Amino acid sequence: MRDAAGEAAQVPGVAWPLVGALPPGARVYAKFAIRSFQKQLAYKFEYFVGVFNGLLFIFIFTSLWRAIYANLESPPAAFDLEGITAFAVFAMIVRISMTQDDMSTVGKIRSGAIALDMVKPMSYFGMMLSECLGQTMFHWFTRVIPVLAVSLLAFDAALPRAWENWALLAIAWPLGYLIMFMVNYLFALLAFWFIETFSFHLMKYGLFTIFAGGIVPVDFFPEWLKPLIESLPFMYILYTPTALFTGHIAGADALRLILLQGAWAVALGMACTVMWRAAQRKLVVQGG
Amino acid sequence: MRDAAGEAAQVPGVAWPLVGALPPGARVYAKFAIRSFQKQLAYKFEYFVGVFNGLLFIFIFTSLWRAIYANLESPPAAFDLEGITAFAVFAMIVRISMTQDDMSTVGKIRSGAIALDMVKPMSYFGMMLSECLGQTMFHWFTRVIPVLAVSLLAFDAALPRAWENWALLAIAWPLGYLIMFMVNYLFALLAFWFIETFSFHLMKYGLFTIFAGGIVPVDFFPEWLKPLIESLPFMYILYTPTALFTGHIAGADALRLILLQGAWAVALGMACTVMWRAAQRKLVVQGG
Amino acid sequence: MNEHEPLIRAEGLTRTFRVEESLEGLLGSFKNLFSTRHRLITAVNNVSFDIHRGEFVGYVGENGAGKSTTIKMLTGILTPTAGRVEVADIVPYEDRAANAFNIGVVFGQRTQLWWDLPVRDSFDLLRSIYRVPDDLFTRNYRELAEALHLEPLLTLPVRKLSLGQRMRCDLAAALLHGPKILFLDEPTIGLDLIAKDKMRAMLRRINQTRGVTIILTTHDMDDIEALCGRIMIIDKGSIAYDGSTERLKREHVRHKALEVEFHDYNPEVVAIPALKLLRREGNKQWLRYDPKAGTMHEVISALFRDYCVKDLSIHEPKVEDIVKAIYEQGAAPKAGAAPVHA
Amino acid sequence: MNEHEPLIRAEGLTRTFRVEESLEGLLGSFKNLFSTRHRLITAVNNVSFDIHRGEFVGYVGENGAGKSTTIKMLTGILTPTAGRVEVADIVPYEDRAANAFNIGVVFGQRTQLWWDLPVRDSFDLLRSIYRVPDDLFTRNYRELAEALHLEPLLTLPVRKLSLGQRMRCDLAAALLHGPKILFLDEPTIGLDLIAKDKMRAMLRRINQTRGVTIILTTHDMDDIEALCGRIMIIDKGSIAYDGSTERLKREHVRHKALEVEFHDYNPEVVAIPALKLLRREGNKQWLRYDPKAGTMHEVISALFRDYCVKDLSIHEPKVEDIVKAIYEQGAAPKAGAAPVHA
Repeated sequence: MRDAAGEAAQVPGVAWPLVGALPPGARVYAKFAIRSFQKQLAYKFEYFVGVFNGLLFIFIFTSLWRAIYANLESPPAAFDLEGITAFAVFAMIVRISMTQDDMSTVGKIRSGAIALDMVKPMSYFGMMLSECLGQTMFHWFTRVIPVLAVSLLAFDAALPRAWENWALLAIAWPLGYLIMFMVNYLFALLAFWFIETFSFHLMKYGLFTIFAGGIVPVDFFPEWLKPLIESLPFMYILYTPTALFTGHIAGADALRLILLQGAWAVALGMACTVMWRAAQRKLVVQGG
Repeated sequence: MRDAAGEAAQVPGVAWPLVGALPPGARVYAKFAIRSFQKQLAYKFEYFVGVFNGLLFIFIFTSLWRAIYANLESPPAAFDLEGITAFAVFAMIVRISMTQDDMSTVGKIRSGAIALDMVKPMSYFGMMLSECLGQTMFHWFTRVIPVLAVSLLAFDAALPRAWENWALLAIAWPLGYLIMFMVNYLFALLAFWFIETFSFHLMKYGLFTIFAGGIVPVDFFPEWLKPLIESLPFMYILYTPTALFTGHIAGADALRLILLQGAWAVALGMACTVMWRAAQRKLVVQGG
Repeated sequence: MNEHEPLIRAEGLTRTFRVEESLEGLLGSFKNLFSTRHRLITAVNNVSFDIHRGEFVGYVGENGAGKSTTIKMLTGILTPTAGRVEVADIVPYEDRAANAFNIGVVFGQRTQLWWDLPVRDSFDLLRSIYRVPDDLFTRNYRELAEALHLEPLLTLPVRKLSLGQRMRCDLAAALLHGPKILFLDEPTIGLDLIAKDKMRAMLRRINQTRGVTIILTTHDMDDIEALCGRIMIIDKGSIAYDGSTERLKREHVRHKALEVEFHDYNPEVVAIPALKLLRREGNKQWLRYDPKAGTMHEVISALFRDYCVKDLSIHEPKVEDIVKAIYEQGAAPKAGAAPVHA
Repeated sequence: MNEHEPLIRAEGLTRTFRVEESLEGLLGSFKNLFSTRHRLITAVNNVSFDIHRGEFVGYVGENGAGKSTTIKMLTGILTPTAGRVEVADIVPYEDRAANAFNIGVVFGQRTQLWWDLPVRDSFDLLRSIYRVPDDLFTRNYRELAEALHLEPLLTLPVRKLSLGQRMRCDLAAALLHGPKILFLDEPTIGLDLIAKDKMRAMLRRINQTRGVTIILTTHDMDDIEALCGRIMIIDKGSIAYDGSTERLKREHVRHKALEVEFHDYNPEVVAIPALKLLRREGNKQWLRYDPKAGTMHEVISALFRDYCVKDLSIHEPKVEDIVKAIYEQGAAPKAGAAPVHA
């Protein structure tokens, strides 16, 4: 039926059979994701630079760890050299796989263009999440796959063989992705209240860089700092999926981390709802 | 004379005696810097968040080093714990003291607003550098001073007593600042050629984060990576001023680094001129 | 809903905003770091009106008079501070999503289409957003593509369209789901003469053939004169006039202006009681005609009889001049403020 | 420079652009990753004109016709592909900075003032940018502040100004250094009626009292009619008309339109040879008057004698309609394309 109408109206759309099979309410979000994917293709240099970036960073991080471990008398308890190399490679790949555009909402709020989204019968959160997922799909195909392929060959990293690791990834990655999306979303909504939000984003980037586990795994932080790290959402974004996938954490500890991820996702979800409502009340006069 | 006219025309301006004393050609750039300083004051939350950010990062980095050094059998040759702590503190303060807005040119190019700057009888480079210096002055007063004060008290850091260290800083900081400004400027001009330059900036941030020496001093990198690091401009931005100021590098080595900084500044300066000329030829149609 | 009940009903609609006061100057800037003083601004003040099905209403006012605040309340983006509004039996700010199905919105200054996507892909997205049934979509799509001449544009991404083409696509996008009400915010801004004419013809057609109720805000009174049967003027947050455009012309300025070119000479005074000198230049005079002091027949006859007239133009009062006068006087012509149904 | 030589002289000005061709659709998008096909577009094609000191020139054309490309070459932002232009004896793109001292620029769509700074601080910055001597600055500043009523605005940051206020400040900013030439790009866009009127009065005054040569691009033909002695029409990159606005009216459409309201009835035919029926509605008729077939006196007399006329309006041809016709015909009226000096 979809196809017939599409033919008749000469709106071919994208012939993804999956979309047609979805219920109408969900279809729109799937379409958003696909459009957003397609949009990325317009930027050819972004693609090449992106792959180059990913490989460069993995190369640098693994080199750094090797250099540091060469200075050590004996490896620390948390990771041997092989372990930390695998962690560095997969942490970077997880990071690439979660690439999100966190400034588009900020831009819309500042320019007032958000009004156009608000006169549509859909959830702004859902729309942004779909767009974000579309970009992520693009990064999967164009950056994650080549970077992963080269890494397996060149950087002494191997994919885990046990199905448990893959199962844990399948749960922890989406939760981590969602947490990251909602943290970005909450920081973006600050633009409703503040003219200039650069410092907030700087703080977010800083905290993410340090505490997400993408550069230094959480294990290396001093004991007394760990309660702070565990009470921030960042380690559940990168560290958790990477540690579970590489098998660095398993069993009951793994389960505990996934439950914490779930709790964070729920809490942030509620925060997003509350803040969006408050933001709607805040909307400023534009053009009288 | 300036004041008389100012009174008459009721344009008080800012009564900075220094500006009046400058030759007319330079006065405009000084004024740009002052306006840009004043503009920053409009954003009150940015100020508080900024100070908080600086202290937080110093706290985290010094804690991290302490934790890592606790795991080591003996400290590495390059730094003892006291040395690395001082380096971490001052590297972060140098970084704050060099805060630059690297996206305003990108925004102007994309929106076409750059045309407004191009119909003025002044150097765009000079204008942007002045604006940037004004922001930096602001960060000096509002962030560097409080962060430095707290750091001296709380993080076991002490200012060097020898005048040589201060003299080296007085040369190396402006050169480092200029190098950073020009790297940002060159990356920003890419927006004349590419619709989407996010990946280029990502690459820049990545290279800066790793190679500027703000997080891991260059000394810790493996020997075979050092030629690469020395042939990129990034280590001359943060690492060089910090290493010279803390006395980590002195004597002939210090002189060599300053000469390299100078060479980089000249080379980048030429690159900026060439690229700006090419950019002017590239200007796209807007509105027919 | 009864056919004869108003489609939009606003009662005592009021919206205030809290605006941060900031001190100026360098010292003031430092002080602002720690102060938080506020001031209340009433953007829309006790505004009431009814709009009926099929009307084409021009909603005009100076910048900052409260136009877009009103529109934001009607579209559900903004909650009023006081008063109530119903749009097709829905309170927009209480159920923004339900209201969204009933309305279409076009902002002249920005597009709702996706910048990088071909136009038809944007349309396809909107079909899903509004969950338009396939048969309805096909029909609307065909009609709009034909009426707005969209065929050659459909495969182009929006960023490659001219402003006029983009506005046509935006208009189609706002109508694809068959809304009852269309809000247009300066739909002709920045358009060249040809594109503006086309846009007006299309809007007229949409109002007449599809029966869509249209609320248009614009600064271009030619838009209003060409399109709107009814005009609502808002001034400093209050309705200064609400009634038919014809009545506005009839009641508020009765004075036509005569532009007379004389042969060779230019008389000092034109001795016709109904004419009053406005301006003299070269061998031309501009005269104001007062219909109470004589019929047009009498005046013209006297003019041609007593003077050597070479050429003549008679300018009708323009809506622009009337609206301008209302802006300048404030809400003076309150007598005409009762709503008029089209 | 000789007083009688043109201030701006453009000869064979041409500009082409290389535009990247991209393929549409998902497959095309993938292909675009690796292709680099280009196409040449000629935005301005062999354009020549002289503009003299003190002229007020309206430069009009459809969107995309080449207006802003021309202006960019005159202001030195863009280098022509072929041809030559001199602005006050300077080749703008060869010495952009020297040219900048001679010109002022106002873009209606964006401000050149600093968003966060009080207006007077922006002025102070401009004083330094243009190295305006103190006495000249004081004089210009006083005159402009008075003429544009800026006094109450000076301490406000630009972001707090209304659009009309902002435009006045932008106009002052462009004139502070006493430029010989002022380029205005849609200075009335988005302004309400009152603000538009004020802006026009100020522009007229600046042209007349300060002798500034003004080049105005706009889509609002009322701007042109109110202000410009000369009009240049660009169509698809070429000059389609260049001459006085009066001559354009005189030569291109000679036909006034009569709007006649009859008493009670509406005659099938009005038997006056000089009048031709355009439209009938109710008891009104719109008739076209052909001056070759009879004087206005004869026509009006016959009309009042033979018919029961209740009311009459006589519409002059509008510049808007003429320009529209030129856009539609392309560069038809080439006969009038020789430059006219003000």
